[in-house]
Amino acid sequence: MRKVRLFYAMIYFIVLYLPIVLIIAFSFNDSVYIAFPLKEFTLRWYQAAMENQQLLSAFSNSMIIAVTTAIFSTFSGLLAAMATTRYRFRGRSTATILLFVPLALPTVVTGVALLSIFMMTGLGLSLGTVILGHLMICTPFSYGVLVSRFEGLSPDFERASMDLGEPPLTTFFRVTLPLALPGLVSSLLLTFTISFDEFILAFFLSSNSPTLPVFMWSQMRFPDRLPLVLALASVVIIVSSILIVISQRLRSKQA
Amino acid sequence: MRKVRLFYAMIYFIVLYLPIVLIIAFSFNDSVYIAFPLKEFTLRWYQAAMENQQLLSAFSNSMIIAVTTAIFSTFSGLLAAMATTRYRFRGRSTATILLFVPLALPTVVTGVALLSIFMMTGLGLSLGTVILGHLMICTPFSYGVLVSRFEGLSPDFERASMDLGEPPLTTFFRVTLPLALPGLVSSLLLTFTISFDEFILAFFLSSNSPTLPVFMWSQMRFPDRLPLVLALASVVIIVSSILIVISQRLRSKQA
Amino acid sequence: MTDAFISLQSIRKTYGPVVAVDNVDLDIAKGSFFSLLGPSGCGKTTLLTMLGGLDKPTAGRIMLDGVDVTSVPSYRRPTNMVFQSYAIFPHLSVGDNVGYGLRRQKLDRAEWQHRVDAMLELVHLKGYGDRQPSQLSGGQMQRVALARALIVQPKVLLLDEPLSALDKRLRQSMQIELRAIQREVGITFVFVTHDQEEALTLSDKIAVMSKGKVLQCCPPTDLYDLPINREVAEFVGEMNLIPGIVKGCTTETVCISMPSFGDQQFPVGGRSFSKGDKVLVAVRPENFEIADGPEGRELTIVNRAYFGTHLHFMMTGEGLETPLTVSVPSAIARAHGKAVNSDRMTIQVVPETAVILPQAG
Amino acid sequence: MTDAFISLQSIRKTYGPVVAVDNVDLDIAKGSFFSLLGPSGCGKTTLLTMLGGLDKPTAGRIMLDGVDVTSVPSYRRPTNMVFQSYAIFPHLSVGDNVGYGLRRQKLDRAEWQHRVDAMLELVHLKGYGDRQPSQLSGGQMQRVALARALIVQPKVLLLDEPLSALDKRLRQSMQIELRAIQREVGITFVFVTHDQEEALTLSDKIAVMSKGKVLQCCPPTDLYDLPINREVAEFVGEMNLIPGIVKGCTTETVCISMPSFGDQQFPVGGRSFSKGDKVLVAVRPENFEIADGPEGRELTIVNRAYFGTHLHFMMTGEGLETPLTVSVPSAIARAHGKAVNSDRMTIQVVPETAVILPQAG
Repeated sequence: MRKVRLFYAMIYFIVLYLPIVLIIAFSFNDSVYIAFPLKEFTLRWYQAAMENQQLLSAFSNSMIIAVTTAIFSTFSGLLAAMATTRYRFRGRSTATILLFVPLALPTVVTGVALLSIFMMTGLGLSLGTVILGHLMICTPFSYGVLVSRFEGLSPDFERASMDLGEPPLTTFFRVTLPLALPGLVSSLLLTFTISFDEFILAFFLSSNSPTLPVFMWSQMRFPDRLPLVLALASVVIIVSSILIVISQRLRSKQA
Repeated sequence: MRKVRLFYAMIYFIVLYLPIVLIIAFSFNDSVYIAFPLKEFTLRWYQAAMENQQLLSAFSNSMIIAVTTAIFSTFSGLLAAMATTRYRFRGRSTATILLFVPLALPTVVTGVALLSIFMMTGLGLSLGTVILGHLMICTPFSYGVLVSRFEGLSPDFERASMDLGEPPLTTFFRVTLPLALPGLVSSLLLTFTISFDEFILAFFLSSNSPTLPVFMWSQMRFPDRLPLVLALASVVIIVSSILIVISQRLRSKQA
Repeated sequence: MTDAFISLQSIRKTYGPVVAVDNVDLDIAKGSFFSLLGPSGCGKTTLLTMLGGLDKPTAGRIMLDGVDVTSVPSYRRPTNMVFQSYAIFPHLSVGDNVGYGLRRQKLDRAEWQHRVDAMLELVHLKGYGDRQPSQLSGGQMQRVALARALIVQPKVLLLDEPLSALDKRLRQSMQIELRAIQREVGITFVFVTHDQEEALTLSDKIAVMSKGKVLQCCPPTDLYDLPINREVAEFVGEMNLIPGIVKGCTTETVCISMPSFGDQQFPVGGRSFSKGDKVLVAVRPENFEIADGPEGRELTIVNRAYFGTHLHFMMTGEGLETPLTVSVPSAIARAHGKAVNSDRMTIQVVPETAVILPQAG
Repeated sequence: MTDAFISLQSIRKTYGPVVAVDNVDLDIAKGSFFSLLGPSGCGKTTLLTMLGGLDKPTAGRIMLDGVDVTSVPSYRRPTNMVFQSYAIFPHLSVGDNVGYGLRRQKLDRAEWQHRVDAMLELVHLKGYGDRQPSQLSGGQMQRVALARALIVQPKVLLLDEPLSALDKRLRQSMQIELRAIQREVGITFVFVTHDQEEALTLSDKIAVMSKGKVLQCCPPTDLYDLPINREVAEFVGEMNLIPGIVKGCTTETVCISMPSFGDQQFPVGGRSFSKGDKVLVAVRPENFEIADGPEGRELTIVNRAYFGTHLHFMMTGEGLETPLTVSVPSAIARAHGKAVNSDRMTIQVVPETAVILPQAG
């Protein structure tokens, strides 16, 4: 029984990681065709990527959107997590479920709805509209991370601080904030990754300033650009992996 | 402080649910234009949806893919969760992190990689390839749900069963499986929802048998089809919400 | 009554339909070690948090040193609490934890350090100022929590089961230390515990609580020797309750007829009885006498347990609904032979050590 | 030795570099109530799970009723365990829980029901068969776990701190019931506990463990009266350890010079001493005598605690490194005046009740 399971686990990891390995392998392959056997080792796709102005502008759009989204969604998540864990109110568990329902919508639907709203209200499209869309899908994640952090923290810390003479506001800065810190960092990293990787909302809402995933998508029409996309994807894979590992480490440490 | 937070929470929920409310509102609106004021109440978009053959076939594709994905990813997740919680082995926490890393990849990248692999190996595209893609992103969720279930279950139950004379296999069926049941149902519902709502992998890998989100996307080119898409989206919203509420209820009950 | 240092007046606390504290009146003397004793859920911790201002009473008034503090929030109240969880701030060093409450006093660095060091010395943690809380043992955490609360020189120190997380040996030595510190600083301590032994050991006065009410409030010796009713008797130490009926009563003695031990005279002890009252004769296990006197009854041993200094026998006999627990010093038990199960032994009630309680309640 | 019912031979268990059980040899007699006593982490539970086959020893041999069961898995071993967590299957009714182990016997429905009902009656849960585990109290869960293990008629019942989750009152009545059931079914019980009072009360024989080793294995009275070394003495009951040096020794008595109590003669008690040995005179708190005899020493009371039947004094004096704990019956203490802090009191060691231990270890 045990050996069967371990064997299965091995197979599972291989299948899960095969695409990643192939993406990285072909990004160093000196051929526009994605086919075995591999040709010479080359860095030219990376070089091409570095010199592509459209790509660099898409990258900078993605960074602006992801950083802004991470900060605002973490802030919203913090307030929501404090409200639900520090105060008891009727319908608290309902509120928690309601928060997660929008995550269950196909993003195509959310995208269409937001597009209609922005066009209808005459707001138009910009990096700001993408950020608003991303806030909608990232805040529940921030909330989830921070709620589990707050649930692990005894309210006694804040009560002790008040008992020792600190009013609620100073207690927040001297006790609550420092104790929530690992959760805040973890939330920032997670929402940054989600926003950076998101495609559909960005596609619908970004108008003429595409994000990195939208740029990659647009390059798919040209078969000879595939290696360039793979080089780009490899970079994203490495950076995303590092962020997710850091965030998981922080979450397991705080537990 | 408290009132400020509650006020903020209210605003937050309103913003989060505004798109959903608008989608549903306009799906009953007797006009092809998405603009206020609302016109007459109508069910014609729902009727049109019911009669659209392409839509019905996309719906059936989505159902086949989502059901298959849910079953297989839950099975894989079960084996993985048992392996990591019931046996201690070196690198266990590393394995858990590795499982979640693929989730951090932009699905555009995963889609490209899988597309390349399937074309390269001559497998071609079919509903099966979409299912394989969805398994990659759903299994980590199944694993997450089931691991938290197993971690909440004392290994003493299985040890007691063995102590009372049941060998490992009978113990699995008489104790492990019944105890893991709420987690299994929750995992099935969650992965069904994720697969049913997923767009990019389905877009890349579905060839000429589109899923529902891909169908919706394709309709976006025709502005007069928007109300039809909204009617469809409303149905998806309702069904998804019900599934997510059931799944959350099961998860909170098992805790 | 009015000159009490702390005075709780008709305090009531409800959570929705649940009554946590039910019309409690208590007076606590200045400089005393006062304990609230009761099983979990009896409302003792709620009462303590209301004293500390971390919770507001639904009704009633709290007077502290002549001032009405009922609606004063905890951060302006001259009380400090040692939490059951200790609540040592994990992101601050031991020294910063102890000095946490000094911020408002705007001391210079040297004075701050001096005060913190002095307090660490009081709790026997000299030189621990730079350590992190994660490096501390349970007993050390308990002392840091104590030092952190005492440094702001509260008028009252509130302690919420501060010893319950410690193991037996450490708990005993912390009890002694706690009592010593209280004597040294002279602050009024209000101590919450569910451990009757701990309350008996430490307190000047104990209030026994149950279901939100105070049942009895008196010094420890009175609580053990003269419990006011069945509930207190059963909660504080082990107690045998032998049912009986009052047959007659003079100003000095009351004659009680017990189905198990026959008729016996007991001192009245300031209570009043009338003929026909159903009563319980409460006898501590160690207060039975092994003797073949006329009042003795032969009972059967159903269980025998060795507790080191004493042997505990469970005994049944005619007219007894529940077995009696009888504690006999090991030396005396040895003198009476093996005294194993099913052996019979003659014991009697010593009237002077028994308490007569009403059967109801 | 070889005719023991259960025989653990050089059992060793390591987890990586951690030695959980270190070369343990133990013999357990058939039909006895045997306890493994020790603080948490001493290896007692590991030893129990190895007896039950839920864990395999790294080295050594386990003989059960003449058969080597070392590598027999738990589901084929004639032992059953009552888990500390009870591990009542939450998805099965009480009856199905109790009858869980009967599946392999392929009984018909009526016979199955009969066996389950009989077992429920034994543990005083008649009529509870259709209830769900969530409806049970802690004490009832404990009984279901007991019934479920006993129904398969094991040769040995293993109990892993089954009473630790119960409150004090319930624990005492379950102790009595457990002992009664053991007598009724006549099965060998191996009981793990960290509660010395529980072990003393229940057991025929006790093995005291510490850091993976068995320190002493003997009947309860010997354990209390004749501890083999300092660790056992301190773990079982409270013990004062007064340092001294052997001044001389005959076959009958040994003369020990104590800085605190001067020179005194003690019975040798089968041990051997040589002049100059550093020893500890171990005296239970209740074994001091209040007396002004020539052997008496005047000590100062530093703390006084009331324990109902007894007063406990902490006393210091010349030549004492740590304060002595002296327990005096309340009545005797009253006869000696108030005896408050800083008062002086003269006490003496009674040689017959003292045990002489080596200072090391």
